[in-house]
Amino acid sequence: MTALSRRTWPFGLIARKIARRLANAVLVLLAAASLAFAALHLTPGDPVTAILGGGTQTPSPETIAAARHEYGLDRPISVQFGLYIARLASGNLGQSFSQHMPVADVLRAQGPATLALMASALLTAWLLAVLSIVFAVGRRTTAFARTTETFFAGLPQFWLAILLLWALGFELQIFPPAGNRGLRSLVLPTLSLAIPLGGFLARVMRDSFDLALHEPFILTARARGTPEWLIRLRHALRHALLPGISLSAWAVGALVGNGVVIEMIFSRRGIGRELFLAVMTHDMPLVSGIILFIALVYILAGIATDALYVVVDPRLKATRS
Amino acid sequence: MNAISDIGRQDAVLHVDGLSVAFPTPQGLHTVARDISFTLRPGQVVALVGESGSGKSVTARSLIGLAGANAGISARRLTLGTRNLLNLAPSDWRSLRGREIGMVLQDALVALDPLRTIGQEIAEALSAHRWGNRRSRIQRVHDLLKEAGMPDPALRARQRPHELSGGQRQRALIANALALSPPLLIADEPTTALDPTVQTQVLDRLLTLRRNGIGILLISHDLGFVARLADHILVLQHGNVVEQGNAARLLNAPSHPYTRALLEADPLRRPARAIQPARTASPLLSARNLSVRRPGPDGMLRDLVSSVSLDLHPGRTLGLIGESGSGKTTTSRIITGLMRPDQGSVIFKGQAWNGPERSITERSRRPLRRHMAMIYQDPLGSFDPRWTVHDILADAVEAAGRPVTGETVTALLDHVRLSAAIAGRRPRTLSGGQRQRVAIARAIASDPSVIVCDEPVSALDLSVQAQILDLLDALQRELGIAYLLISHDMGVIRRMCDDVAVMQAGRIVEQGPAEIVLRTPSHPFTRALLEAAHALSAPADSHHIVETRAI
Amino acid sequence: MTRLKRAIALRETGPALAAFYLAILLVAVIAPQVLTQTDPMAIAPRAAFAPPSLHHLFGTDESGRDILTRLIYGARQSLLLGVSAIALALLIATTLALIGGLGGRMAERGIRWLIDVMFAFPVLVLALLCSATLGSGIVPLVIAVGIGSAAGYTRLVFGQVLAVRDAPYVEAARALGHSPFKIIRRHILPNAVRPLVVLATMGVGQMVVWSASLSFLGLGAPPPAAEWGTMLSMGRDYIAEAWWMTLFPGLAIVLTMLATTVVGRAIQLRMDAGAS
Amino acid sequence: MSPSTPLFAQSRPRHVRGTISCVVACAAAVLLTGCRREAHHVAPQTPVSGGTIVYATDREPVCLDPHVAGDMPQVFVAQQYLDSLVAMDDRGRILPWLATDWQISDDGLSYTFHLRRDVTFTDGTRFDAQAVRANLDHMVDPHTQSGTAGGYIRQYLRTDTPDDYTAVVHLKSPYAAFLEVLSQGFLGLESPRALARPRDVNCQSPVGSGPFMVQRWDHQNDIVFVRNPAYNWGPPTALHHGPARLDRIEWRFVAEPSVRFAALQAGEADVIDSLPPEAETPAQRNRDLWLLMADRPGNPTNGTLNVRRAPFNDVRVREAFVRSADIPGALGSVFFHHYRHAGGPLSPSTPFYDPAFEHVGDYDPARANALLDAAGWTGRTADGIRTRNGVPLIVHIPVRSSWPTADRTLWEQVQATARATGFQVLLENSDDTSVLTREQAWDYDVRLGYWNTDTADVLRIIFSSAFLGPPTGHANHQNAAGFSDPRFDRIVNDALTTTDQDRRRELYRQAQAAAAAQFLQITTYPQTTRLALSRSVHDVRLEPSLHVTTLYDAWVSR
Repeated sequence: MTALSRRTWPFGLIARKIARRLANAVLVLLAAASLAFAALHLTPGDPVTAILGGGTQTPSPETIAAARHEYGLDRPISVQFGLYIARLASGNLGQSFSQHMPVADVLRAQGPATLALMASALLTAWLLAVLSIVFAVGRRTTAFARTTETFFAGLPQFWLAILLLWALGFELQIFPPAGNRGLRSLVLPTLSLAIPLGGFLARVMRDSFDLALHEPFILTARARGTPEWLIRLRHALRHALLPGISLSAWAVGALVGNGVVIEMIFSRRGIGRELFLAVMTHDMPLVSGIILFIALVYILAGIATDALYVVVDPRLKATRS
Repeated sequence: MNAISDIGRQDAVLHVDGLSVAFPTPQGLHTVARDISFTLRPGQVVALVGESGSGKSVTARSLIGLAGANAGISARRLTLGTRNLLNLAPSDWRSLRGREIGMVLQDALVALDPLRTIGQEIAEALSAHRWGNRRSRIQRVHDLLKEAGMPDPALRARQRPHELSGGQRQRALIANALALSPPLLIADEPTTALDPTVQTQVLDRLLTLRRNGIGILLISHDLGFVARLADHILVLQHGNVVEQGNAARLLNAPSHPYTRALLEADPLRRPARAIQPARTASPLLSARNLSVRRPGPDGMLRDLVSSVSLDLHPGRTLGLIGESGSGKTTTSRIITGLMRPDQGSVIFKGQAWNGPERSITERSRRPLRRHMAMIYQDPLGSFDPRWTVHDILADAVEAAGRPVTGETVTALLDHVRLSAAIAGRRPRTLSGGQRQRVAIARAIASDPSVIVCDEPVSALDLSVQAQILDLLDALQRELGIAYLLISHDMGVIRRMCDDVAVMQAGRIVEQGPAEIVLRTPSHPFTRALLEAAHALSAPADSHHIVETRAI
Repeated sequence: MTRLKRAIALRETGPALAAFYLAILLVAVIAPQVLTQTDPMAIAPRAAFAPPSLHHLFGTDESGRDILTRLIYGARQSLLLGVSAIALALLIATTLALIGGLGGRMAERGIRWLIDVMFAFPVLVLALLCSATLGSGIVPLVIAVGIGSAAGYTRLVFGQVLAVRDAPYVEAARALGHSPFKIIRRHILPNAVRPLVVLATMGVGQMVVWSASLSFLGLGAPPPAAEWGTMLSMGRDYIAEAWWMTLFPGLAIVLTMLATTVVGRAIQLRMDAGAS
Repeated sequence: MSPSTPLFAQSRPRHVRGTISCVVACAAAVLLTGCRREAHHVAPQTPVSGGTIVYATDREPVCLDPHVAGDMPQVFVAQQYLDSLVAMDDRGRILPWLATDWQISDDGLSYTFHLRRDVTFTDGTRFDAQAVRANLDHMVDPHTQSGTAGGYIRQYLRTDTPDDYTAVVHLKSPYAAFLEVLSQGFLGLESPRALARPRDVNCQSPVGSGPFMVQRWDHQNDIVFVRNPAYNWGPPTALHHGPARLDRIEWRFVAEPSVRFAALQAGEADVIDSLPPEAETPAQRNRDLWLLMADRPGNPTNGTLNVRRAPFNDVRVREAFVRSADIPGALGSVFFHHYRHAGGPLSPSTPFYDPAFEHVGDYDPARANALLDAAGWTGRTADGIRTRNGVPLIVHIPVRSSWPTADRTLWEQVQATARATGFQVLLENSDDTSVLTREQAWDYDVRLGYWNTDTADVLRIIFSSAFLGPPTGHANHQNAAGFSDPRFDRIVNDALTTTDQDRRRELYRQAQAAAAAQFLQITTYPQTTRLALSRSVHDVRLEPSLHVTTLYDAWVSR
């Protein structure tokens, strides 16, 4: 038994972990899809009326019936659900009612813009957080940094967005107020997302950073004559990264799902805006498509997190991977 | 002592004259080290000895400029070689550290950055002083590790502390301190909380360094260990030097009572336990062929414990000794029914207490629980942070199904020689010794027939250790409790146990009555343990060891 | 040691100010008329978009209503919304966390999985579902925000419960022979719930912010409610002409968040001090 | 047509407000006389060919084919790449376009169109009678999901094609407004070959015969049009002949009004539509900009009162509610005095509009109170809400989440003023679909909306019993008031049977009178097209039927 297991375990273990991971991912996606379906079908409101452009138009009853039939909305819910899941299983996200195009295309068109914004916001947030943590030395400075971080973390993103838009976009006209053109148009939205997030990150990491600073190995490093900033950057910070990483994993998804307001204020294209339209028109395929997209982002973020965990703290190799 | 400080002042590595360290507090200046003077010459070892709070560490750190930003340091004279250490600028300190003064602290597991390879750590000591280039540094690191007696340095350099054995770890730590071969090495508790065998390795390493002419300032609470190394000893108490002088003289004829107390506290220097006639009565608790197998870091199944069998007789103490990771704690968790073994069985008071069978559940154990209590290595963690001492004890009494009154709690505190006054306090505000006493009080609250003590004193100062051990001893005599005592410290075992079981890599390699196992060890590992223990206590020529051998 | 004193003083002033602000807020919630005489609802189209002045400290909005007055009267609804939303979120979080933490391995796995799923649902979607099923108004808003933010809190509390569950003092209690229920009641619950107090205080402001972003999307509190989030989102269209319509409601929200956070931190320190 | 659509106002001289600078006056002049040189305050210039215009608009169409669904943004796009069978001029007269001339049978049931022979679609397909049939069939085909075009020609029966360039359209019933609706971009003509493709494909890349062709549609970002070099069949209302002057149009979507205006100021956009009212004054002051505005014909922005249930089943209560709302006051504060009050059931720019009914429902709290007392709403709740036998006087108004902030504010002020007379008005926010569902179920007291069309026949759509929808069950009903009156029905139906303009005018006067007397709506302001343009942009016109932007004549001087 022992001998045998000694040979097979490592592979078995890894294979098992990957398998479990995939299974879990699939389960999550399936559940998300089903919930989205259920939710949108249980809520009152007939998508067809929305498809046909709203109540102030004059679609004939035949038109309504035709539309209902085209999207299978005239079938019993159970059948609709069955078809829906079957379609998903075959990798087909379906056709958006309101956008008159395949959901996959919508995601392909709008996903990159949102992901780009999300990525730049995340990077900026990390930059801010790390700077504030590493270079706020001394009791007074640290206290100040703490307060600032708390303040930043407390800023509502959209409020910040509006104020930035007003100050830098309208009054000073330093940055373009709107659009998806070029990096400069990315600056304001990025800042309005990154500043609160950065404050949050810093707040989360600072505690473990301060703990790390009192560890013996820091004393050892000092006793080596290593310069203070290097000690903070190379030794202490690394021990503070883990909470920041797991927070980011959460933030990634949150940015995609709830970035709609920012996208609207800066008239940016993106998933959030698309989600808003879809939600307003009860566009089931599109809503669930986007929910699946977000779920996927979360799952990938989770995997990335675990990978980073091991990179940052190799001792975890055993438990994770 | 003047003699010492006068001779060869010029070639002194370190000259300290009238050093005092003080910290500001809201109540005003608080002096933690007062008027300390000594001279350290190349190839010499000066030791600062004292218990926690004696100010020895602060003194050491003030010599390397790390006593803290707001530390007030004053001295008539403070020179490193020819260099004056008083009021140096931070940058000057930095250039000194590592190059002129190396420092080693405690266990490398915490003293080296656990996230970085020891290679990176040691290389940093070089790069911090712009020594050589990347390649030459790597080479230098390998040389240092080889020099430190590390097998296969190239490989080790790429590993992290937790991947190394205790001994290798400490070697790496010392190599890191000596990277730029400074003339002065400060070793702050270099062996605390290490296994004896590792301690001896560190000891050997330090001896070599001394032979190589490096001046070593040794900080320790353990006179026994210091005795093996130091030429000159300063005994500190509450920041004052109560006694200092030549090591041999000071150890053989301690003049100050505190010094004597310290010496007496060393368990190895105290009389071994009076032999108890082995009872024929059936064992109170007996474990048979306990085995536990778990997947290790690499995913391979490893035996944490394999076919361990023990018998614990009423009123006797069974010592379980072994090094960290030898499976002591796993065994104790099985015996206390906190963990289910893969194989084997535990019979307690004639009933099935633990085993792989599903029939044995916590529920079935509960009626017997009150007869078995535990004392943990870290008492603080075992107390609910929200609770006062009174809550904790009351809870234990209640668990034993006895009525809780103010008296019962007071009585318990009295049993463990604590004043009833602390009943209202939370453990976090108590000293280590007091905490452990509370833990003991909780253990005896249900007046159990067995108490399992897992490393009950390893975290304490020697003198406190002695008191706690005495207390356990007394309680055993008063209440006839049987102890299962788990420890890595031969001294403690020898002091407390009637029977001894020696564990190595999850197996019991030797077992029997204490006097036999400890006097005529049959298994090489047991012998190694004993030698390590003796090597670490007072010099071989001193009479104490002879006595221990005579047992 | 003056530097030390100053530092201590500094540490004291923060919470003091925060507490003071919250006190005023409390008055506004209980008896707004104490703080202002003007009617928050009465419109005066002629006086619309008046910039801050002695007459209107924070200026007036697009209907000529005094913004300061509306902020004061809005406090009740906004905070009520914030408090009940966070209460709901934490209720959900704690229940799930306890189930997952104490319900055995399957439950634990199940909850982990559930959290992943919950995260995939943006607050916007939930807000829609609530408003569509429960109609418009504050209650659906509270429910939407509460449920929407539950996922994050669940993860936090869950971690806490697991930590406490495996704490040595829980094991010690088992070794004493206590029954599982007693252990849960005496050790796990209290210790797992302790940090929630802080979470809650800090969460209130966050909830108000959520409701604000929902009124951006036209799903906010129904008018003429002087709910802060709604006021803020109303001002957005006029930012170029009437910055005060956006600035002051936003400030009210931010200060509330700050104050609660600071006080929350203070409470936390108290509790830790108490525990030590 | 959802509310955040551009709001237009045709600027006939008598409507030009003092507050509006000469810019609009000249904009009006542009429409009438083409005196654009003075209008622009620039040195005389001759049009140049080439260049690109960046046109920033608020909403993105869901589909570029205006037959599908049929929302305002679609017709704006369609106007650039589609031609219509007939055109309408700014006096409401129907002129030939792709149809050179036509005859209408005496029974008004069949229209014979004679078509131009030189027209080809940009995919090379020939424009002929088959194409006309394909288009009309496509509009009424249920699978097209046409909300507007199909709805406007419900009377359509079939099209015969005696020869390639003659199309005979048969109707089920007389429909005098047929030519008027045909002139709307919603009923623009597309390439039959393109129409043959699946609907959703055609939505992405439609093909017309217009002055521009759709080059690409980057969703949520922009649509790019390029010049149709072969174009030689512009509408009679156009200022020039031959291909369009611009090489390219970048049709950008910038939803946020303030951002859109900022983009114009920053020179990132050359033309923006739905200029936000708060930006109008700054825009007038800005010497680099000019404005182009016109009211849209049809039924003005309004709240329609549901007569099917209490309290508005009582005409006195309806009148009281209408009179209790201070619309001019609200318009003044919300829209910075830039919007004019439209009092009657028709927007002033609608054919056969009669100004007599402008002030039927003017603000009059005293009368409102008297009426409510008379109607028995005499009780009062603690907080001053009127009651009748214990029932409080509550008015439920579902508000779509997509309804723009300014209009929300407008109704918030109605809420406030109505409260003074004892109405409790509840504005109930919800997502569009939920609101629509309530509307279908008649679960509302006031329904917010408007109707843009170029014919007075709109009165039939919004008030005649033919548009009540099925008696049971949920379905769209355009007659939001639930008003049903045989006499009114007869008037509006008669109006369809005659093509005699004077007779029609008389009938529609009666219809307006009937509707106004019933107090079926609180009408607020006429829908308006509001363009702000850079001075380097010239000859941007508003197509007269719906006052949709046309860039066919436009050119840039740089």
